[in-house]
Amino acid sequence: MSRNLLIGGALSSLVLLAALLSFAWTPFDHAAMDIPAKLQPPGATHWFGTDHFGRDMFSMIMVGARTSITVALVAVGIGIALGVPLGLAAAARRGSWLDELIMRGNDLVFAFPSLVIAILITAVFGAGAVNAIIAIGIFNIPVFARITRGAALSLWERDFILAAQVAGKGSARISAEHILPNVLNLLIVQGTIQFSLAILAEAGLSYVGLGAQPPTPSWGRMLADAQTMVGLAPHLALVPGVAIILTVLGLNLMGDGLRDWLDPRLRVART
Amino acid sequence: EGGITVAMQLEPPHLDPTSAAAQAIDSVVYSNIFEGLTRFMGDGSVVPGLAESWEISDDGLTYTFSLHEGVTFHDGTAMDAEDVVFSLDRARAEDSVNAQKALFDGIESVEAVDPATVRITLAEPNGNLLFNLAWGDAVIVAPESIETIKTNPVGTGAFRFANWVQGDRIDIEKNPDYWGTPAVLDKATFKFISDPTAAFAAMMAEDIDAFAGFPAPENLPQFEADPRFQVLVGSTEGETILSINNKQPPFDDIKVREAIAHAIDRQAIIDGAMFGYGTPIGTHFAPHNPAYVDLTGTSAYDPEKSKALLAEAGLADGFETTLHLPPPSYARRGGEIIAAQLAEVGIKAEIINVEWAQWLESVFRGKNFGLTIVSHTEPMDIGIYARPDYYFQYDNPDFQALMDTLNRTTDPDKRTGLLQQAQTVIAEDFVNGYLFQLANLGVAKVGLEGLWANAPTAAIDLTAVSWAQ
Amino acid sequence: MSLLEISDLNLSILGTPILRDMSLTVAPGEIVAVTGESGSGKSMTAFTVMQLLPPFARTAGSVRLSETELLDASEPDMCAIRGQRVGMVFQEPMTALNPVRTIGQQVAETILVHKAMSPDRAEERAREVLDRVGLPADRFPLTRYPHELSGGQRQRVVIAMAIALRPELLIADEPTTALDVTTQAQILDLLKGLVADFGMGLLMITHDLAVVADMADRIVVMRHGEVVETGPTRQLLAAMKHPYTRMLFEASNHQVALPPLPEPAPLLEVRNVVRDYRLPRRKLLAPAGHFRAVNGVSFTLNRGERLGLVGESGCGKSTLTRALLGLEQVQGGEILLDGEPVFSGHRPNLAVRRKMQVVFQDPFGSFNPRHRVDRLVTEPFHLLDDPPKGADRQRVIDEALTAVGLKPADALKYIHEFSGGQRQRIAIARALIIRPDLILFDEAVSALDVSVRAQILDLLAELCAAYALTYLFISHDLSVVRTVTDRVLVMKSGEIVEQGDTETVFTDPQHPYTRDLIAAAPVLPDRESLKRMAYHD
Amino acid sequence: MLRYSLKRLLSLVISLAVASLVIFFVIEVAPGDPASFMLGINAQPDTVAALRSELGLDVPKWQRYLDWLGGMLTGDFGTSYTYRTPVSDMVAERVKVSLPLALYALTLSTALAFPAGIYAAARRGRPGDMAVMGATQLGVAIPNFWFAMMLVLVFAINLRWFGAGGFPGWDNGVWAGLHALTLPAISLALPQAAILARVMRSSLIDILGEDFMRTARAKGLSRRQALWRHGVRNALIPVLTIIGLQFSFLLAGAIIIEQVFYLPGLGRLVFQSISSRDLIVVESVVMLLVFAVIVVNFLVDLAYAVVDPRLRART
Ligand SMILES: Nc1ncnc2c1ncn2[C@@H]1O[C@H](COP(=O)(O)OP(=O)(O)OP(=O)(O)O)[C@@H](O)[C@H]1O
Ligand SMILES: Nc1ncnc2c1ncn2[C@@H]1O[C@H](COP(=O)(O)OP(=O)(O)OP(=O)(O)O)[C@@H](O)[C@H]1O
Ligand SMILES: [Mg+2]
Ligand SMILES: [Mg+2]
Repeated sequence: MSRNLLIGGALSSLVLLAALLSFAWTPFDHAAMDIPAKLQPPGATHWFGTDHFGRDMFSMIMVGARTSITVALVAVGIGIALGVPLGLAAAARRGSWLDELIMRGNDLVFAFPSLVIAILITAVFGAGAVNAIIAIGIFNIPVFARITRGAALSLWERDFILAAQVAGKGSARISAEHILPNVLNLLIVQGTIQFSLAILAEAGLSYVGLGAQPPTPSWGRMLADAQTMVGLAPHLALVPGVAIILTVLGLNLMGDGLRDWLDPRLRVART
Repeated sequence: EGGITVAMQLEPPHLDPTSAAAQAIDSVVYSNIFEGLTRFMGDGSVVPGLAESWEISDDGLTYTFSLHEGVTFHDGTAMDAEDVVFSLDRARAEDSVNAQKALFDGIESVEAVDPATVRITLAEPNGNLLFNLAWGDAVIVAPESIETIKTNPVGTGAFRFANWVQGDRIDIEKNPDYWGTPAVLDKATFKFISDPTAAFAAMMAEDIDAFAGFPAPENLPQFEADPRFQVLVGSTEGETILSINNKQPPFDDIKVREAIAHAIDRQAIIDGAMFGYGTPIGTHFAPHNPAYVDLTGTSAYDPEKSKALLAEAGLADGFETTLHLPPPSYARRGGEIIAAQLAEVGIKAEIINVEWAQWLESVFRGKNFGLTIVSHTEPMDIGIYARPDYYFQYDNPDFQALMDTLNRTTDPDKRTGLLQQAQTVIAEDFVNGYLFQLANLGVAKVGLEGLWANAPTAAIDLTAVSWAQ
Repeated sequence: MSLLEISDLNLSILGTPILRDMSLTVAPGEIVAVTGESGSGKSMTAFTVMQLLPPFARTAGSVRLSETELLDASEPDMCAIRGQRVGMVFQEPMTALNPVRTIGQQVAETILVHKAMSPDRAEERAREVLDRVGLPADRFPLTRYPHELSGGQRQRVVIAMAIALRPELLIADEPTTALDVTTQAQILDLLKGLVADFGMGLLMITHDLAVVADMADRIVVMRHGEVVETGPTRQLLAAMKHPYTRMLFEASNHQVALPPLPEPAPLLEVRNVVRDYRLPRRKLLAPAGHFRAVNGVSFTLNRGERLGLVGESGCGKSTLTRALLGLEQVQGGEILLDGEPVFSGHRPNLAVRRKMQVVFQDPFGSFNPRHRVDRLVTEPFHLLDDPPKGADRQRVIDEALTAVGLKPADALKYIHEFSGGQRQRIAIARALIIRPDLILFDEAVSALDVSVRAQILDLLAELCAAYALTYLFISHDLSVVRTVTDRVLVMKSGEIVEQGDTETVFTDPQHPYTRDLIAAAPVLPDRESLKRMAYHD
Repeated sequence: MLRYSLKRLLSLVISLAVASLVIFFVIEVAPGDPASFMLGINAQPDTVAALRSELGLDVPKWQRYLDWLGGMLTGDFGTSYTYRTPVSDMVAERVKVSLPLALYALTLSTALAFPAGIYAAARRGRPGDMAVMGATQLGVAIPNFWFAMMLVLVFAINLRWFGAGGFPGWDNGVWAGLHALTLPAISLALPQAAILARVMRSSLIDILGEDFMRTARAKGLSRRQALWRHGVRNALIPVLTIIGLQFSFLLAGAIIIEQVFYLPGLGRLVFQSISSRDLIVVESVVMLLVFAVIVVNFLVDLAYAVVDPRLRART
């Protein structure tokens, strides 16, 4: 196991652990305000200090991890659940109108400026975690469709697929039995990377106020709240900023590590 | 130096104050470019503007205004009675798109008696007419330039419009032919900085000379501590309230509304959301107004009482509602605090952040909300409580009668009495949660003089601004 | 005096020894062939000379080029030597050229990088060498890109690059393995001519003993990184002191005995089959073009018969295979198995499909790496209405694996745990498991080492005896086809140009193409004649 | 080539048509009415109705769609509801900021990424590579708005080397304009550079393993020479794709950065217009951005053909 995988895995599990632990325990109630105690620097009582309402930043970071992970997980899940079958179908019917349709559709989604559309979606359907998930999820579909199709296409050229065809198996069955398991590694690796991108996207959306709504803590919104106070209390911006960076870093390292570990020959489009 | 750069948060959509509600328009053009027959001063008083003087008939139905002589528009054409008739008729017309068309309700006719005299006839007496005519929505515009007013406003003010870089700034320059006391500054630039961080950074970096309506109160102590800057704290006409949908159960029960009132800790909100800037209010009235009554005691913070009231109303376990929050930070931050405070007494208010357009559609027009926070910045607007179709849907015939009487009353003392009575009625009916009077926060470089500290209306009046020697 | 002298060379990569006490010499004008099975260290020897070893390689011993000790040479010195004093040609012509630069640029680069000539002169020289390797200016201007050339032509460009500066030594690592026999013969001729013209030393690496026997002045036989035997070609082949050399020789020439043919009864009937590939439109409104990969092919395969199909790369062999399997619709003609069409309506006829199985060329790509052997070999059960289950299934698997010389326990392994030869056995097991009437072998032994190939051919013969197999054996390797088939079809550009009894076709080819093909194929002389020749020397 | 270009052009037109439909109808669903928004809370219903008809909002949706589409085909993007100026003028004004910003950022990111990626690939597995890769991992992980905040804090507020934001306009000189765009460009460029450097490196490493690189070495090229003469151009193909994607991202995705530096760019125009329900501006700008992305992709495809002769032949 590579160093990347080790460091990445450790960072990611740390974040995941914090998120899971927050269901059972946080040092303080993350929503409890104590306005006289606002903007306290990190210290013995409040490990990461308090925010502008006197809430405990450590607790908020823990619960915020939950928000980030949930949003990112579901968004990537949408991308996989819809993108992978599309990619498999396109590869199975390569060269046909279906393939063409799916790929053109992909290009079209790619052509939309994602952030602008995300803002539009949340503006139209209201700000909130669910709509943030949808907005991020939509742009994950073509990513997975494309890499699934790419990998599946080269698999369809392989002799073992021909052998399966000789055994009388139809393309749906071959896709499920032979293609999917062989693109799984690639999907896991890409999934990790998309996951980290989704965390960044969620932070961005929350930063402009379109992500999870208060009182649910969200790292991006914590940053937005902090931005006018960096001069007064730098920890307000540093703590969530570092949380985002470490999480994304951890996931990316893990993705790289997984790729090397699962299959050194995998090619992953990191865009 | 002969010029300044003043920043404000929002960019005006266009520059016609008579066809949009956007306060940013008034901020730029009020008194600087456009003037009305009367005008507001920085302390909120109404004084003569383009009208030198006026006479009111005994029955209070006819106002005869004498205009200043020798006033010209920036394009060189003369400003005379015909322009006044044109401006006011345009604002009251059937197809008018004046956002405050109600200001002109009750005007029967506007006539030019001679080039320097205008007569306004009313259907019934209106004690507010001179006040109403001071609004930015009632300024005098020139018919010749009305086509291009939105992008190239031509007024009579001490400054004239020079240039607009959309998304960035508007430049105005001194009007050398001004009829009154000329401006001291040769030119001025309004810069639009919507982001609070950017506002702070721009001020700190001295990219700008002043910021009117500074959006981040938390940064003011830093400016105070910095010898380069002065902080101007004044008041606005903005009563910031937690509006309650009075028709929506359970808010139709006064006990529930009272419970909400007692659940709110105003000082915590002022400290938490506004970093201490703002005056607590107990009713819908500006504290700086002589007629103000301090009713904060009526709705003092008392969560226990609040819970008891809820229990009395049969809601011992609390209830769920929505809290719609428009974009300004007083609402967004205040809302978070209020939601937390309501949660303490068992009321679960789901926060729904909305943009203004959405707020107008679903909350204001659709009345589809439980609670919302908004600052009512129109001066002297207690009259909205007499409109049962107004979005918080307060329908009290007694109060409506009271307002009727008030409108017909011109005697100042009687008016004060009536106003105080009105304030008490709504406070005791707990129509809304009354939070605080929005502070007018400004930051300027040391040495800049003559800026308004208060904001009786949305205006950044630069006519008297100058740099100290 | 020798040009290249390798003595006691030891090479290890990350601690694994690759070459052990390796020695050889090449004199000017001499062709030395290094041969041996896959992985014996042939290529590593070449890379050591070039000093282009993978990272973490350690060398000891001596590699001298004339007076220069290459193992001690600095990297800049090596850069000066490579291309100028030593040229190298690689196996894969398709990928050995930079796809984004013209052939002229790439040939001239050898000259320019050594600052041997002015750019204008370099271009002239590039032209000259390209002419010399058989790429005349009128058909192959310098501005051509590699993708515009065939494999053989590309190999000529690579050779041109290697000889542009008339190096003293040319190293060729399997220069013809990827090419057709006819092209191979041309390239080998070219190399021989160059050695004769320029007096270069040629270190030729090949696993093909027939090529070695034909070309080399001296032979070096390697196994597991060691030289097992070396000497002048004729003597070495005549004596073959080392058993490994003998084994190689025998395996290369391996003959199997097929059981006699039963009475002819048609099993597979192919009539006038045409297979067109649609080409992308050249112009927007022009009709789409067609490429006829299989053109009017007809033949009959009798039950119990072993039929061969030979032809150059791209002549349509695999396309025909797919058509026979009913995987693709044909554009004309009919294919009947047991009197029934393999393709009915617009879909494959599964009832017929279950009577056929196939074994592919690439032992590494024919299996899903994620499945165990038992699942892999039972994949054809999908064709059966009532596949064996439970213990029955187990028994069938055991039987199939045993039949191909594997153990029943292998059923639980994954495919990566097997060698190439074992994988081909598994492929055969998979083909056998539903006892098909017909098996198609598409280049089934082409990727294997000679010794392994010999074993698989033996297995085939055994299976023929045990199960009375009927098969179509597709290969470009004439010697293999000659021994495992009764009858042979010769295919060229999608058409069958000649068919007949295997021995008859090989000894008395009728069609000029068949004659070319047979003439171009290098053949190993038999041992008796070798001994005689050595004796006469 | 012609056939290829025509085919691409056709799919481009279809994409645009579909995009216009999607954009128009998604945006029109948005709750909120521009007329009410402009007139505020005291406006009377008849005033709002008057403004709606003045803005042309009272005609059916599909007709507005056709008008809008037809207008765009003739270069008329309509008139902004709130600003009452032609959308094309507004857009032209904003493009003057967004386009230079995108190009500036792209230049910076390419200038950073190419050497870094090539350096790392050439030094694969060695400390230099690890350092570069570590840095890029960090670069990818940093949210650009956070980075922007930090840049402002350090360079605008503390050091005062740069203004905190705003854009003086190109009339005040190219230098002043570039100076104002420097911090935004850096904050946009850094994460992009990190991605680009990674792509450059991995693509180059792939190429380094190709047979023709060995051929080049056998000719006598040094490692460096082989890398530059044969590696870089071949590695450019995936890199070009990313550059294309990044350009479109930079053009539209700068919203948040434009917000932080209060730059009057396209992104902020969209943001403002969404909040004021100036739908026609939103529709036109989004359409324009989609158009830009599609055109950029088209150009990238053509650029491939320049880089790779195999594509030239196939097309
Ligand atoms: N890059 C490498 N790292 C480690 N070991 C290697 C590397 N390349 C080759 N080897 C090992 O070195 C040995 C000799 O390989 P080499 O390529 O010289 O064989 P060869 O005789 O050329 O075989 P073939 O006929 O298949 O080309 C093999 O065991 C191989 O596994
Ligand atoms: N999908 C396809 N589309 C167009 N042409 C094709 C396609 N597949 C194969 N061809 C062409 O058809 C011809 C026959 O191909 P086929 O694969 O049958 O050759 P082959 O004889 O099996 O060659 P090899 O020995 O290299 O496997 C070739 O010229 C090839 O380029
Ligand atoms: Mg080799
Ligand atoms: Mg083939």
